[in-house]
Amino acid sequence: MIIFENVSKTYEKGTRAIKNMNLKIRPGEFVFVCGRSGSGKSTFLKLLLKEVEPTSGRILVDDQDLGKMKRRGKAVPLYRRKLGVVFQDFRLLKDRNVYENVALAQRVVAAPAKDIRKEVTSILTTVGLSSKYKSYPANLSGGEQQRVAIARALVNKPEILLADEPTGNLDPSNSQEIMNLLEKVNEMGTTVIVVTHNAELVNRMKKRVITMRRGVVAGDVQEGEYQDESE
Amino acid sequence: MIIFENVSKTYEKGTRAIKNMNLKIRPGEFVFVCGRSGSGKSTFLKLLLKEVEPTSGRILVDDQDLGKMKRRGKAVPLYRRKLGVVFQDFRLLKDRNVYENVALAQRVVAAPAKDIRKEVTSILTTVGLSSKYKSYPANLSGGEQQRVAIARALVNKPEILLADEPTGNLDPSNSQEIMNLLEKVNEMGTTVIVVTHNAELVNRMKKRVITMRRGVVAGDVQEGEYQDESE
Amino acid sequence: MYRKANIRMKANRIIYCIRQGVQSIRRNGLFSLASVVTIAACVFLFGIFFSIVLNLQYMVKQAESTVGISVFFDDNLTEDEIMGLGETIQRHDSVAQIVYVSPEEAWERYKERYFADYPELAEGFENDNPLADSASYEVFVTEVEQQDAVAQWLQSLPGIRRVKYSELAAGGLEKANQLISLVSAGLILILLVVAVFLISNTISLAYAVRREEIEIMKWLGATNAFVRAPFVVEGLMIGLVGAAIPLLAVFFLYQTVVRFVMDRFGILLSVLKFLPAEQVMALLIPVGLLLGAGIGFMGSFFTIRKQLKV
Amino acid sequence: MYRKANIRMKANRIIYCIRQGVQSIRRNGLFSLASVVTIAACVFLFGIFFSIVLNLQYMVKQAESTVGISVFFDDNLTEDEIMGLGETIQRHDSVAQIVYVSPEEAWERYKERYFADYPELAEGFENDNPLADSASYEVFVTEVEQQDAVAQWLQSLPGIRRVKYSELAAGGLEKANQLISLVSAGLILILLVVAVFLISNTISLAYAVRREEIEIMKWLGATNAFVRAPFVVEGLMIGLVGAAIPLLAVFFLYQTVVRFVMDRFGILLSVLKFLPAEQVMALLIPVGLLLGAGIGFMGSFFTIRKQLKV
Ligand SMILES: Nc1ncnc2c1ncn2[C@@H]1O[C@H](COP(=O)(O)OP(=O)(O)OP(=O)(O)O)[C@@H](O)[C@H]1O
Ligand SMILES: Nc1ncnc2c1ncn2[C@@H]1O[C@H](COP(=O)(O)OP(=O)(O)OP(=O)(O)O)[C@@H](O)[C@H]1O
Ligand SMILES: [Mg+2]
Ligand SMILES: [Mg+2]
Repeated sequence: MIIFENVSKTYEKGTRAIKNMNLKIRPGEFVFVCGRSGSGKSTFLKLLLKEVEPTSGRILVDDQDLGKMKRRGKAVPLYRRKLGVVFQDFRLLKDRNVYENVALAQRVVAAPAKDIRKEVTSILTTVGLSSKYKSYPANLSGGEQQRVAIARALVNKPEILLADEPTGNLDPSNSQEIMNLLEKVNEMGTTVIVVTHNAELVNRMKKRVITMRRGVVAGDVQEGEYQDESE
Repeated sequence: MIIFENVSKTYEKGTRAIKNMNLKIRPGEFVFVCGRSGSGKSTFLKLLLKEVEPTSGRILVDDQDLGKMKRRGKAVPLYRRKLGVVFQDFRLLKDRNVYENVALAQRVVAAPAKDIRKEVTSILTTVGLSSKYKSYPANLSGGEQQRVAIARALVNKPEILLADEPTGNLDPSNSQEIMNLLEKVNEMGTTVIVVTHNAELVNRMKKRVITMRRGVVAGDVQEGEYQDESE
Repeated sequence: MYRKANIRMKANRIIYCIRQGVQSIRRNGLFSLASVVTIAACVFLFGIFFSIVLNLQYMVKQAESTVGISVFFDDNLTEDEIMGLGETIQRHDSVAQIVYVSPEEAWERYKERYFADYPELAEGFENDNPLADSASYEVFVTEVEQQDAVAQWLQSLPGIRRVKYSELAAGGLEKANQLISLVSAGLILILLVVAVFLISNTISLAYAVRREEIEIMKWLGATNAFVRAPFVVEGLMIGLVGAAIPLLAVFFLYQTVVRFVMDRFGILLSVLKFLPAEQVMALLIPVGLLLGAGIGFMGSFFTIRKQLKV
Repeated sequence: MYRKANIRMKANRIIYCIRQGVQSIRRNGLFSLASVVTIAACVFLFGIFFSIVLNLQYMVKQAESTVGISVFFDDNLTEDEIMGLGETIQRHDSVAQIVYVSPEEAWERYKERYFADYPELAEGFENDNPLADSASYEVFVTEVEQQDAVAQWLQSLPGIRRVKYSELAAGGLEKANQLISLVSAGLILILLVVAVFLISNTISLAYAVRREEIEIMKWLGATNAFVRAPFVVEGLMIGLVGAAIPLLAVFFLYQTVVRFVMDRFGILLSVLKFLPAEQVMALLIPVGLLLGAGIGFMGSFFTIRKQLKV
């Protein structure tokens, strides 16, 4: 259960990215977050990841108050291991190849060595990169890098998946495949939160759609559609 | 006039990104390049920018043979000043703010100091970033960074515009605005080449569409549509 | 059973850390190289400097040991009494050695030293030793600092007419010794401070580049220990390698230079007594390696700690 | 008109470069600091070392000037002839100074030096100067290296019975001088090599980080000169700042240390003659600044050239 209570986030330079957000996401839900560029979608995910702290308000995940978690010690790492994150800018390690980038997520949680090989190979095949496992990020196309990021987020079978624009660099058929994958993961119990601009996909999948406008939740509809507001 | 004659590009690790490409793009054309992830679209643009060299074949731009241009000296810089490029991964300078990033393109061509301010301010307003001109790239949302990259590519009014996935991180209405901008630039004489996965946009705009498949030109249609081939 | 599994996990963990450390060095070739070069440069300068200081101190020690105290006896002392005195002196803690100088030896030495330029002066004394009563002991002390105390003690012994020693030479040597020690300590301190500066400098640079890597790991849920371990292993290895290379260089350089100086500047050999390379290295190698490993370890440990506040 | 516009463009260009250089230093705070620290550390060590060497050479020079040659005359020489000889000697190029020593002075000196320990020996000679015929000149040469040549030349002069000088002392000092020069040159060379290593190291690190920046500029159509200029200006400024700080530090350190040694080690003052700080700095400041600027300029110039092959 993810609960946002009156959460606001103002960045140092004074940009109010999130204003008074109230939100509940139940375990096992599939949620799209939509909205114009700069409306606060990535900030919403960064708050959940505890990458940034809210200026005010409270965030609860499975009854844990993120604001009360100490930076020192193991609390934050243990919490983060529940999450799988696809960053908007991928954030792959430049000095490790595709296999090592995905395996890192497993190493971090101290997965048994013999499982790592199997799981990593399997997820790379699923995203269609089994032939590129030895390549370094700099030598991949944009879409390939994005799929490595997706594989890394999924390899640990996280409780909650946060995906920021996971199909921004992918062609329609690849995008559809990734969405199918996310749906499958969701069916196996993972809470999935996807930020996207892809109206077609959103409309086709008939999931809960949260629409942000200038830091405010402007719409929250079950089986919703992409709302394009040219303000 | 851009001419590709039997161009092939094989990367060091043996990936054949472009195979035997033959192509002509007339001055003032507006061309979409589509295709699945990894089909060689970015490589095509990198060849035009002389960021990578073809393994074989010849590329002519305005009767200049890119292969014969010497790396040393001024030939390459002078050629590149004809181009405006939006990179798939933006490639903004992290240590300069939005204004300086865009102004850099003008400084490079030694534009008169008094023009720089005017032009940069004007293009930033066009892409909707006039209020963010002092921000650093790290403090911008994905879509905002993308628009800075677009502004930088356009500020010099280039002869040829190369845009790699310029709307991958933008919402539909922002995307439409950017496309309108590119169309306007095109009407004023610039050759525009846009790599995109956005089928809806491509279909709506009725321009020439080049479809790549595994490094090969699989389709080249005037007033074409996005061809999704799930192979 | 449980304990065994736990131990195996720990072992796995250590192996992973070491492997990551090694791979990290390979991956970050340029930065590892930079750190190695910096540590090597510092240890190299330290090594050269250290050898010079050791030798200077050794030379002063050598010079000190040649400064003796001459003890002359009362005219009426019998040979037995003189022997007894010798034994008393020999038993003193600060006395290293005593040598008996007979009147004949004293005169021979005297002529050699002072009449060499005016041989005509010596002729007047032929067959009539003017120093007939001047038998003496030459007393060598263990530490030049004790010179004064020993001289006073000797003066107080019964049967001793005169105690003679070069206060100036002894005092000068003692002061020179102090000065060299002080200046050396000062310079070594400066060198160490500069080294620490340079190395934390280089390591900060290297880590600034990898800040992104560290952040990403933390976002994936890595604990600080997990992130830190490979970096620290890396730092340790870089430190050891960075120290070993210049130590080797110093060893060969030292031998070459000593041999060269001995060949070319033989005339100075009475003043220049070099320590053998083995003796210098026996001290320098452990100090140098410890220095390198310490710097590498601490450098990476503290730099990474600063970066870990993500 | 055209030429004026051209000059204004050039001026604009230079101003832009300098401004970019300054901004670049601000933007890349950590890396600029790292480069400044490295250069400062190297110049600091160089400065300390340089002062020590200058002083050592100065001290040897001082010691040299106290070593004279004694010239004794044939028994039958008149005072006039002795005067004439003196003038001849004085006119020789390598002779700095000559001093006449009368027989009385010679005997006084002799007693002082050699009979101090055995006063009973001197008594035999009272009222009968055994050195009555031993008037002499003491000849001081300008360079200790000329000692031998001058001595031989003196020997060959008519009316001279004996020429006496301490070959050992002169030879030893000459050799010591050579050795110090050689060792200093060697150490300075080592220090410079280490410095160049360290600095190109730091600069490479700093530029590796900015490689992306350079690439982006080149993709925008920047010429090499456009990319390079701010970097080189930056390097030059970093070099100057990096050299100025330690020079100041060396100046104060030098004064403090000299004063301290003079206070505490007065007994060594006959051997330890220090150069005044101003004299050392007059040499060190231009050399140091040139070194810093040169290193900063060359370091950035060559490193950037390597990176510019995009
Ligand atoms: N680190 C930061 N410092 C200051 N302002 C920031 C920072 N990150 C984001 N912002 C600002 O906060 C606002 C919201 O940013 P956010 O990244 O959440 O937008 P977004 O909805 O993800 O947009 P996009 O679809 O373009 O990625 C933007 O105006 C952005 O400029
Ligand atoms: N520097 C490189 N070294 C080796 N292989 C590369 C390099 N860059 C790209 N490739 C490979 O070449 C192929 C084509 O890459 P390219 O970037 O042109 O694809 P793309 O059409 O732009 O794909 P996307 O839509 O995902 O960006 C891919 O398989 C990619 O892995
Ligand atoms: Mg975003
Ligand atoms: Mg691409």
